[in-house]
Amino acid sequence: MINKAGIEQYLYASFGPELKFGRWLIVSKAFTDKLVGDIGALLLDDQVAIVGIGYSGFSPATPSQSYKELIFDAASRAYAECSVNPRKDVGSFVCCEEDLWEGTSITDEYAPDQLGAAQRTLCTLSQDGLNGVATAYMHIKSGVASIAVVESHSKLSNVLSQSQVREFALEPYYERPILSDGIPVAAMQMRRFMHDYKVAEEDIAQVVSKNKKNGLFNQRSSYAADVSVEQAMRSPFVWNPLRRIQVAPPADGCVVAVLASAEKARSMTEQPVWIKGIGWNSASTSAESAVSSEALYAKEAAKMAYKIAGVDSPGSYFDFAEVDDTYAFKELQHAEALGIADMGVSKGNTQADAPVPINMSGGSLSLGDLVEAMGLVRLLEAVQRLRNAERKRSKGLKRALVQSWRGIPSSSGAVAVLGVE
Amino acid sequence: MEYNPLFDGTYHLRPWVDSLPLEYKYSLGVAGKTFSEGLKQGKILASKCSRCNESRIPPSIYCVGCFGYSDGYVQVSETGTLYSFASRGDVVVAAVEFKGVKGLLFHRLAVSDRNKLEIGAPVRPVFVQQAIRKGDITDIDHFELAV
Amino acid sequence: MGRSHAGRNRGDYGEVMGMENPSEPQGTALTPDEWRGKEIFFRNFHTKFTYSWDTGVAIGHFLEALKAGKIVGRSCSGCNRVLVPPRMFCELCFRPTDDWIDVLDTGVVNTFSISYVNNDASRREQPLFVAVINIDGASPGMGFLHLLGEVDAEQIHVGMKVRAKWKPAHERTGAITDISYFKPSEEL
Amino acid sequence: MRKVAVIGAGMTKFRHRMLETGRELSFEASRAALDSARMDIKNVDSVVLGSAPDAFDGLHMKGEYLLDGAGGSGKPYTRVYVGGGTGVFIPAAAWWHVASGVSDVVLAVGEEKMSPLQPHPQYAFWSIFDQFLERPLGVTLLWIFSLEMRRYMSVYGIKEEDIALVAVKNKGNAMDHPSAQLPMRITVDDVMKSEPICTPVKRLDVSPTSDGAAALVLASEDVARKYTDDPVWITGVGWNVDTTFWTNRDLCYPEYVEKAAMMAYKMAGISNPRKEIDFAEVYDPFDYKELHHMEGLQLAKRGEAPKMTREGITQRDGDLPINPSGGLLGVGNPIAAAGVMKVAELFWQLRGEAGRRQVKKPVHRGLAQAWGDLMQVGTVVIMER
Repeated sequence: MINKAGIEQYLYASFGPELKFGRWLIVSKAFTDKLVGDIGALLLDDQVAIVGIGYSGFSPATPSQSYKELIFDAASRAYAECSVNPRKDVGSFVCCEEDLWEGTSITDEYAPDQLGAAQRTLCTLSQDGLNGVATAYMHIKSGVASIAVVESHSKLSNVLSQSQVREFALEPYYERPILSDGIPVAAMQMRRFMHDYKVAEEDIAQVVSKNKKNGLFNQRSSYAADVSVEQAMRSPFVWNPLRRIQVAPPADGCVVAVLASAEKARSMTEQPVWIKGIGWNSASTSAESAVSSEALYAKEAAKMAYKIAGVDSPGSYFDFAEVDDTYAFKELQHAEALGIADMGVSKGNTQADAPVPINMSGGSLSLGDLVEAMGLVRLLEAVQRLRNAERKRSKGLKRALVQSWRGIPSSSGAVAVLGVE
Repeated sequence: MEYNPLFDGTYHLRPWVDSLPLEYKYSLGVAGKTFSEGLKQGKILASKCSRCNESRIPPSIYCVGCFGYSDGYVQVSETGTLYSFASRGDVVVAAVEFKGVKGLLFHRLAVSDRNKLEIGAPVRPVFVQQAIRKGDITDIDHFELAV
Repeated sequence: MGRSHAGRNRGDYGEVMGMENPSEPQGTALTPDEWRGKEIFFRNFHTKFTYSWDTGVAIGHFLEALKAGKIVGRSCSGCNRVLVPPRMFCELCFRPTDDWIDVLDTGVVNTFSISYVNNDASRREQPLFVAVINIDGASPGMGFLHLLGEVDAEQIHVGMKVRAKWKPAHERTGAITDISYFKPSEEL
Repeated sequence: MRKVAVIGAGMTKFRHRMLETGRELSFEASRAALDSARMDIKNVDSVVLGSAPDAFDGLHMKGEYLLDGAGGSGKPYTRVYVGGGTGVFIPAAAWWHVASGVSDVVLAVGEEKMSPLQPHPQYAFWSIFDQFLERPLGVTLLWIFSLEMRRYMSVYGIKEEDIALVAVKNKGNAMDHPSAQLPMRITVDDVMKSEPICTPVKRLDVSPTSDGAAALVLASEDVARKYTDDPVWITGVGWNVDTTFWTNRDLCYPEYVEKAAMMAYKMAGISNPRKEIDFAEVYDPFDYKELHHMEGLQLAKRGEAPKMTREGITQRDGDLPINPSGGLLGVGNPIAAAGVMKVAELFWQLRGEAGRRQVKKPVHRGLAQAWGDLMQVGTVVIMER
């Protein structure tokens, strides 16, 4: 952690023992510049970077690999990117998964081997992968680890009882007999959202069309298509007003990210992507929070992340955003909560040429629903885009916003602010 | 021999299918038990927190706002309003709010004229006959439009 | 409210649960009668989750070998081990494993238990003999869980040599239960 | 790394079947912990909750369901999950929230409601096993415990009677715990004659299934000093997970517990745990596990924990009291809540507030440990005053 003692110690080392904090003189501009620069570097040393990211799967089904083999594949790629040996170098492993998506109770039992984490510091969160990034971030900040690994995956193709599992997430007495598989909650939320924010059905169809088309330029997308707004509006209802095409379809895949302290990061990769800020939040479990037109969890998580990153006006700070769009309307709702777009697509605020373009990757509507891995999928897409932009020396893309939501019936989500400078 | 151990490329891609049947007996809890007793008498009960001057549905032994113990129950008004709804085929699912009460109650909505369905419409519960009520949420058969 | 919650409120820190003056902790135990009775309403719920897990390369191959009456492992040239059950990666070296190795269908009891209960905690009529069996041909200590048969409770011991009792070939389906159980391989 | 203190603890009763829902239990424990810290929910920056399998409470994503009851509404909220090791891991997770500078005050809650699952909570344990190689054999959790117990006995030549002493001690200690589910005065003979379940495991070797919750309040140094003159510091945390392939390991010794302990000892600057740890709350869902874990924690030499038990060293008035609370065998085993209960016991013992359970000798440093998964996870917390 950066603190007064640390800066003092650093100044001693740089300018000699006669210098004492509180009674030195500023003699020249060069001196102050060096001071500011060095303190800036010190502050940067307090940061956490993503130094490697690997993935596998990204397909409606992955029959040729068991979940373990899928994870081994993604982990191998992530470690290779930053030359990490998980058996020696990694101080903490964090896996994000839920029992019933695996079909195994206490599913963390099956986490270590394929990550190289046997007899190592590994833990599981029953959370989204982006919460895992927050946990790894805290592990690095608290000194538990200087290199930390985050893993999350989906084998939804193996879950034949997806609607039963979703039903099982509902409160048993008041909600389960009424709300079927929970999808009516999304539909009710959508109706209330459209009502409160005066969003037209066409606006939501615009999101579908944009994301499905964006996905055509992404190798990882399974569900990309050239869909017009008009076609999107003809899709059948799952639960009125929610249409089939507005729901992210299930997909398999695994993402593994390697995080490191600033000190380590610079020697591990030429392209560190800095986590400038991170936040997470849960609104209430209550029914009104489940169908609320406002995404309070995203708003509060963003507030936390923006505070750490020093973001004052997100609408002009970010170059692009990867935002949860499990249901098409959620993209608009989340963009509003994150402060990166005024409501209503008719204003073009979430289109490709918007001030902060959203889901250029194609979003979940193209990539699919990867349950607990969703946050890491958003992170992967943002990291790849930042790195590609840097490689191509295109100046435009340096700061990204990443956001995730845990899905119905939760009101929980996380936000990360990424930067390459 | 049908099985060749030396051939690395032999993929026996096959799924392993199995089920996890689970059976539960959920306790309704302290507040849920009171709510369920209220249903038998045709009442919908909310819990109240006098510090926050707030009542909440479904009732809870704690106040979500101040995280202290709730201190009693109140009956909600006979008519609520439609906060939102969703439909599939003949089934309409509604989120109902009651005046002066935080929270929502989810239930089925029976409606003859879909055109009258709109956010903010007044609705009221229709209970099943007292004799067959058992304290379940389904003691309310459905909600109907109160216009 | 029917219970002592009222009055035990935020703000009046009088009833602190510190253990210097242990006040009665909160919580209402249900009596067996209440649990079975009609006074307190319970919500009953039944569900069934079905999965179709991809066995993947390692387990897919292992199960196929069982069907052919063989037990296979994978070798790792990093640590020179033969791994049973097989996996496509070595958890110690974090590298892909190298080759399929036929191991034997004999082994040694590493540890055992005699189970009088089923997995729903109900009593069994006949006890079940269960053991971890170190498989011959695999690296020392490598084995898997299985059942023991054709043996008396008193005869079972750690270190006992056993051999797989295979189901007839036409009854095998490519499952761990293609081996009915392991039985003593020497005269006891 | 910032200093982290525990400033409050609370728990519900532990019982076989309870009226309260999981949310209500979480609330009762959280409220009690906040009361004991003299704090309000508005003082809490973030919340960490732990709970074991979703199959017990009967809710997918049960962390989300329990959220309101654990005071997580409108806050950064995380559910951590390392099987049976979760309980002691919860305060470790709350620790890194504070140590990293992300939060100043964290509410740490453990909840478990096992009773909803029918016909018996044990059934959930079938689904913890490998779906291809183990579930088709009809495996139960009791198998692996009994297999491990047999291996431990066989390698070190330990008698069942020696192991039974642990059950006698812990159930007796629980007589003084106001939350206890199974306090009783029994003899070694009672344990030996109790019904065999999965030999060598007998009825009285096992902890019960339970409903319950427990909670702690953790704070940074400056906040802690504002609220109490008597903070108890968390000076070491450790966790470790061994390979999934449990049939490829020698079950006689828990290496993962040793590695978790070493992580915590290093952090706390402890080089000779047997001398420097004054008392410990060691995970005891089965009586032999207490012995097994004492050895993993380096509180006993391999195979010698039974001897220490026989000599009375681990009694409340002994030189190294183990499980003065009564442990899981006596107080009950609502899994994640049971681990938090152990850390709460450190808090109460170190503050001298354990009443009739207070250990005889003066204590300055205690250790709590839990274990989980397929005999795989070790979690350790060290606290000092």
